[in-house]
Amino acid sequence: MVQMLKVKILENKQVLPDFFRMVLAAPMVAKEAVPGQFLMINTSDTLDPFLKRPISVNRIDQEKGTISLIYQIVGKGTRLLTKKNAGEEIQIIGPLGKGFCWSEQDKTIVLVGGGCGIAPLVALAEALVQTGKEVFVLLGSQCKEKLLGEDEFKELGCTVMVATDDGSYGRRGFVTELLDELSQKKRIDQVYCCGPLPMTKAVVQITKKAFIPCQISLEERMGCGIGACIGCVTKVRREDGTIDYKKVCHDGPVFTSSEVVFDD
Amino acid sequence: MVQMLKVKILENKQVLPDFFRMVLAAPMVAKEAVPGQFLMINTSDTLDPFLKRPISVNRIDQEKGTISLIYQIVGKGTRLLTKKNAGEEIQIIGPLGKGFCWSEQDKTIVLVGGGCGIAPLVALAEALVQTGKEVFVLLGSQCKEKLLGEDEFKELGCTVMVATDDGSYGRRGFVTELLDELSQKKRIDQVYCCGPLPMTKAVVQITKKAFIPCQISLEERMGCGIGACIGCVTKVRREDGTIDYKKVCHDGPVFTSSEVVFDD
Amino acid sequence: MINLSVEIAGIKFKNPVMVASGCYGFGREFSNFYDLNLLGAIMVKGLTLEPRIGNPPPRIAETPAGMLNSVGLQNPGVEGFIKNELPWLKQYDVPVIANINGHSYEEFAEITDRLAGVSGISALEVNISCPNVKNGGMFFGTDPVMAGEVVKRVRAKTDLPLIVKLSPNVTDIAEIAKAVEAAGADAVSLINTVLAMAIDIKTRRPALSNVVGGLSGPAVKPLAVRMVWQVAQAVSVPIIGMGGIAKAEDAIEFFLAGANAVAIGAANLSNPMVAVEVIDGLKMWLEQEKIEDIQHLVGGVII
Amino acid sequence: MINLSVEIAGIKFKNPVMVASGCYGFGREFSNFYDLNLLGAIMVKGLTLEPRIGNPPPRIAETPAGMLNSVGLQNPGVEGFIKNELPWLKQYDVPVIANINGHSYEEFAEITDRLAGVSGISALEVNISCPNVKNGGMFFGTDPVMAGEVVKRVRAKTDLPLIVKLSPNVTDIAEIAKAVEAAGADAVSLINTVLAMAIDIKTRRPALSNVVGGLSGPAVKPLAVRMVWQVAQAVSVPIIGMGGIAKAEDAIEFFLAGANAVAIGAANLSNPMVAVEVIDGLKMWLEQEKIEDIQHLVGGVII
Ligand SMILES: Cc1cc2nc3c(=O)[nH]c(=O)nc-3n(C[C@H](O)[C@H](O)[C@H](O)COP(=O)(O)OP(=O)(O)OC[C@H]3O[C@@H](n4cnc5c(N)ncnc54)[C@H](O)[C@@H]3O)c2cc1C
Ligand SMILES: Cc1cc2nc3c(=O)[nH]c(=O)nc-3n(C[C@H](O)[C@H](O)[C@H](O)COP(=O)(O)OP(=O)(O)OC[C@H]3O[C@@H](n4cnc5c(N)ncnc54)[C@H](O)[C@@H]3O)c2cc1C
Ligand SMILES: Cc1cc2nc3c(=O)[nH]c(=O)nc-3n(C[C@H](O)[C@H](O)[C@H](O)COP(=O)(O)O)c2cc1C
Ligand SMILES: Cc1cc2nc3c(=O)[nH]c(=O)nc-3n(C[C@H](O)[C@H](O)[C@H](O)COP(=O)(O)O)c2cc1C
Ligand code: FES
Ligand code: FES
Repeated sequence: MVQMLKVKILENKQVLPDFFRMVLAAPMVAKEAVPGQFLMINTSDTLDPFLKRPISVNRIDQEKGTISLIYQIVGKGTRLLTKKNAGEEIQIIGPLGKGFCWSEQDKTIVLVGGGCGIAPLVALAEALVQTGKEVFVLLGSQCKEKLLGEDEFKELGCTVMVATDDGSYGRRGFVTELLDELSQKKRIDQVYCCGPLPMTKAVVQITKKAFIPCQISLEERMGCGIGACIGCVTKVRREDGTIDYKKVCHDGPVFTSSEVVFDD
Repeated sequence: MVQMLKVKILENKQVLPDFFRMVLAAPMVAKEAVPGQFLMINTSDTLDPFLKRPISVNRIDQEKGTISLIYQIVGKGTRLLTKKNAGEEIQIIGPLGKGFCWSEQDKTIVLVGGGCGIAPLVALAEALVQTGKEVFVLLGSQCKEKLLGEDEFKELGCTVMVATDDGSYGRRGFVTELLDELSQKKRIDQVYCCGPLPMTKAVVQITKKAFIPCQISLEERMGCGIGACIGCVTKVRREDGTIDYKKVCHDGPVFTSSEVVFDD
Repeated sequence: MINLSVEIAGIKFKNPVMVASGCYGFGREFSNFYDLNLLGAIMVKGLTLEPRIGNPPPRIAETPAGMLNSVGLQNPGVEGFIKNELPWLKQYDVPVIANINGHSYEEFAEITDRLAGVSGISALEVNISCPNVKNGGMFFGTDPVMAGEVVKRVRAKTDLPLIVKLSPNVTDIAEIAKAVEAAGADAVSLINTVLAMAIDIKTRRPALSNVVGGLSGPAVKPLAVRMVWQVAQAVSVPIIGMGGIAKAEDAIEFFLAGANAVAIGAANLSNPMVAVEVIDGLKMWLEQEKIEDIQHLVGGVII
Repeated sequence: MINLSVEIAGIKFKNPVMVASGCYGFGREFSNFYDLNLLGAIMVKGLTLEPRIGNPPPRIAETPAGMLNSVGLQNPGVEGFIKNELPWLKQYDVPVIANINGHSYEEFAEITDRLAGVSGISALEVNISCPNVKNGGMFFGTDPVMAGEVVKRVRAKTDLPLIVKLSPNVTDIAEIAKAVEAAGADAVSLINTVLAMAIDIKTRRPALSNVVGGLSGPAVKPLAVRMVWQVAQAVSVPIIGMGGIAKAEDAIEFFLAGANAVAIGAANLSNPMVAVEVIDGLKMWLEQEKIEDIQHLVGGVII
């Protein structure tokens, strides 16, 4: 069940120049959360910022009752988050949204992630590996220094491939090129994608051409995160072909790629 | 000179149920500050609260280069202040306003303080004792538990008398009764007063009747604290008898009692 | 015992704390957090005659102590509401107030007609002040004659209590309030959102796809309190005050200014428990101040 | 080299960042903090024909991300200004803009007459929008005919550039802007404060002795940006945008919306260094974005 809770911060540490990891003691959330879901986080007890911030679940540890988050410092709210100390309490709502789903039959899985979109794929990889699937992880980053999660994926037993914009690590170029090549070499049962919109669009195109089912996690500016304000919509095509808006916070953030209509 | 500075917090501790002491490393301010002056304090780096908060100088230590403040938790800003840790920096403006003044000739001095108005009288007592005056301190409080500063005044060598509303300590009743009696027993050269408005008004009446010069420190809601917004005015009588408004932050907070016009 | 109940336009509310239209969907999301029976009333998302898909994203932007929205009245239409949302809401013992919107006098009349006979609706909130739809919306709410005409058309179609929702984007809100009172409004609610704009300096585009949107949240509270106070001097119908309420103290300001009830909008989005917190806080404050009936507070500001 | 200079109504400003009337006194207080020559211009505290003592305290209240004020135009009068303040200001190489106020058309004409020949004044800012004085003030700014008439009377008395300061407390600010442009305004400045109210629930009294006051600060920024954008579509005279600017990014929003220059009000009170921080931040941002002239930004919002 979705809940608003005050939970204890167990850890809040810088992991990369622009990224922090926050670990929360939240047994109830850990018990229910599914990879791809997110929390709404209160970054301040004052009226500035006014709204909570959506952050995806990065790792779920049911045994320890902890949830880990990875957040990038981009503005006011995330900057305030970096000031919180272990031991302090923080208000959250969660787990929220529709996470990734998978089926028994799928054997070979590819995860494509970029930027802070890599964070939720770690929990997903863990769950997929546990169900015995072969998991390839394709990661995109501007440069080596900004690459998130590589070691974690490797520890989980995934095959990791990297593309960087500046060639400072792995392939120079786009992560989508890695996907393109892999899809020509391997039979892929399912692609999961989370990252910047241009990356997601490219992944959707490639998987569509290659007839690979694909789930994408979307971002949109959120008011409430719980489905009440209809603020966070994305354009979808209904079965009858007409256009509608669905809520990213409630109907997503994970969507089947075929459902979503990208503008431009 | 007035300055806006980021200074280090050396201490921020609860001293009474509703009061905190904050000690700041601010050599420049300590060098210039005069008892009765105040600082504008930034309680938050966000837009809520929007305005800085005026807090009087409680102790000035030129040698150590420190300023001590005593603040009462009354609302949003002071509550945020309690969350600051020693070692953190805080933005201040100061020293501001016109402080207390005294003359060589005065020998016997009475300070009358109530509530958080007691705080600035400590620095004043210290300065007066140093110039060899006999200092009586009359303190008013709701009850024993909320009484500020008694020990500090005693350490400085002042004679302290207390009145509490509930009689839990010292005289049961108003601090002004102590003043009334003392003024009948002793020749008093100067009274300094800082506290709630009703107390201040009563002190002004008593000293007026007894022809004792009196300086009072006033509070008013402040915008800027530096004299720019004309927000913090108090009513005064000009020499020609007409009414004017003077700025508490710039022309005060310390005024000669005869100058101020109290409404009611 | 503190009496929190109020009667407005003939409806009994168990307490004077409502949730504002568009910030509460049709209530389902909040039923995860608390029992909706605790509420004074639910003002449902703005309804139109036909279903609407609303404006493209982004629809939300945060501003200092507030937010902009340009949802553009995405809603299932009056039929969809009656079929899919109202039956669910009826399980609760809470007055449901239907917020209605039209592009034209005729449309206002038609949507009223459609809702008039339906059981489970306690009152209509006639929204003549939505800034987020082109042609209509706020338009009607900025002119006393047009505002009055909308109310007359709606009045002619139903005996349901009519609450008319006023726009703050006017020179003289008291004048509009008087016009709708004269036209038959049983109560007024105010304020709707303030027409506003934010620009994302990175993309150099408006923060909202609709260019402008409605500002709400704590930032607008002082404007809303002023308008409630002005309207309270001008009309004798009850007032439902809103705009920036995020805690019990805020609600008390509105009562003192002259509101008979209050509604909470944007704060539901930042804190889903806010309505319950305000109700509890109100009770505690009244006890502490030894005020037996919330109505003793109404208009109690000492000038 | 980045060009920050702008020309408005024939006056050269070394940069487009001014300090707004009433939030900067006559500059003296800020000269403790930085060299006033850094500023684009100084808009001095509102002047009236006769000295005024203003409203009783409390005159200030804090609100979410903003503040209310009801100073009520306390000022030394036009003569006091010319005698005691202007000579001090003249030591700086910064345009001084005199903010003028009147109760009647005649008073506006008279104060203009008094300032017309005086050296050291670069322009007049005609304040038809002060919400803090009874009879007059905002009154003139809420009606296009009256607003135009004030401008005509002032225009008749001086060749000084006229900047007309608009009130946000209107249904259609573009209409007022057009009227003052037609009447001879060389520029418009907006927004003045938003008429608002807060109540101290402990005392049950208004937070301001004047009951209502003017809301300003970051809370009003989205409203101000919207109005600047609307006025920019409606008139061709330059616009000085203000309302809630507290950092360079805020100023950039105003330029993108169509402001040719900006002014900073309330933020001077919470942060006396803000004007310098905005000027420096603006320079840095333009460099980073490789924009050579600030004017290339004006009206640059991509719709
Ligand atoms: C479902 C979901 C899950 C997310 N998970 C994560 C995560 O695991 N880790 C992580 O680092 N980030 C995640 N994000 C993004 C994160 O919510 C934003 O970065 C954060 O809200 C920014 O807050 P701020 O106050 O720091 O920035 P602000 O001061 O609000 O904004 C700074 C800049 O960031 C941009 N921005 C802010 N919010 C968003 C948004 N929601 N979408 C796109 N751009 C935005 C704006 O353009 C603005 O210029 C997620 C977003 C969504 C919708
Ligand atoms: C020159 C001067 C010196 C001061 N020195 C001290 C000091 O040494 N120690 C100390 O504890 N306090 C001092 N004060 C008072 C202190 O500034 C306020 O208590 C503080 O600003 C409250 O901030 P807040 O955000 O906690 O309360 P807010 O949330 O702003 O207000 C809470 C409540 O406190 C009241 N309040 C707030 N500010 C004032 C004010 N300026 N005057 C009267 N009532 C107010 C309001 O009625 C409100 O209901 C001084 C004030 C002035 C003007
Ligand atoms: C996301 C959102 C959607 C809204 N939708 C509607 C609506 O459909 N109909 C309506 O009358 N008001 C609507 N409003 C306005 C609110 O009901 C309320 O009048 C306004 O937000 C002021 O209150 P607040 O500051 O508490 O939010 C909406 C407000 C928000 C924030
Ligand atoms: C304390 C105070 C006093 C003001 N006095 C005046 C004035 O005398 N004349 C005037 O035209 N505007 C006056 N204003 C309005 C400001 O110049 C400005 O238009 C408004 O505050 C919006 O800008 P801001 O949000 O940056 O403060 C005053 C504002 C404040 C806060
Ligand atoms: S953020 Fe409110 S509906 Fe999704
Ligand atoms: S607080 Fe601004 S003049 Fe005193």
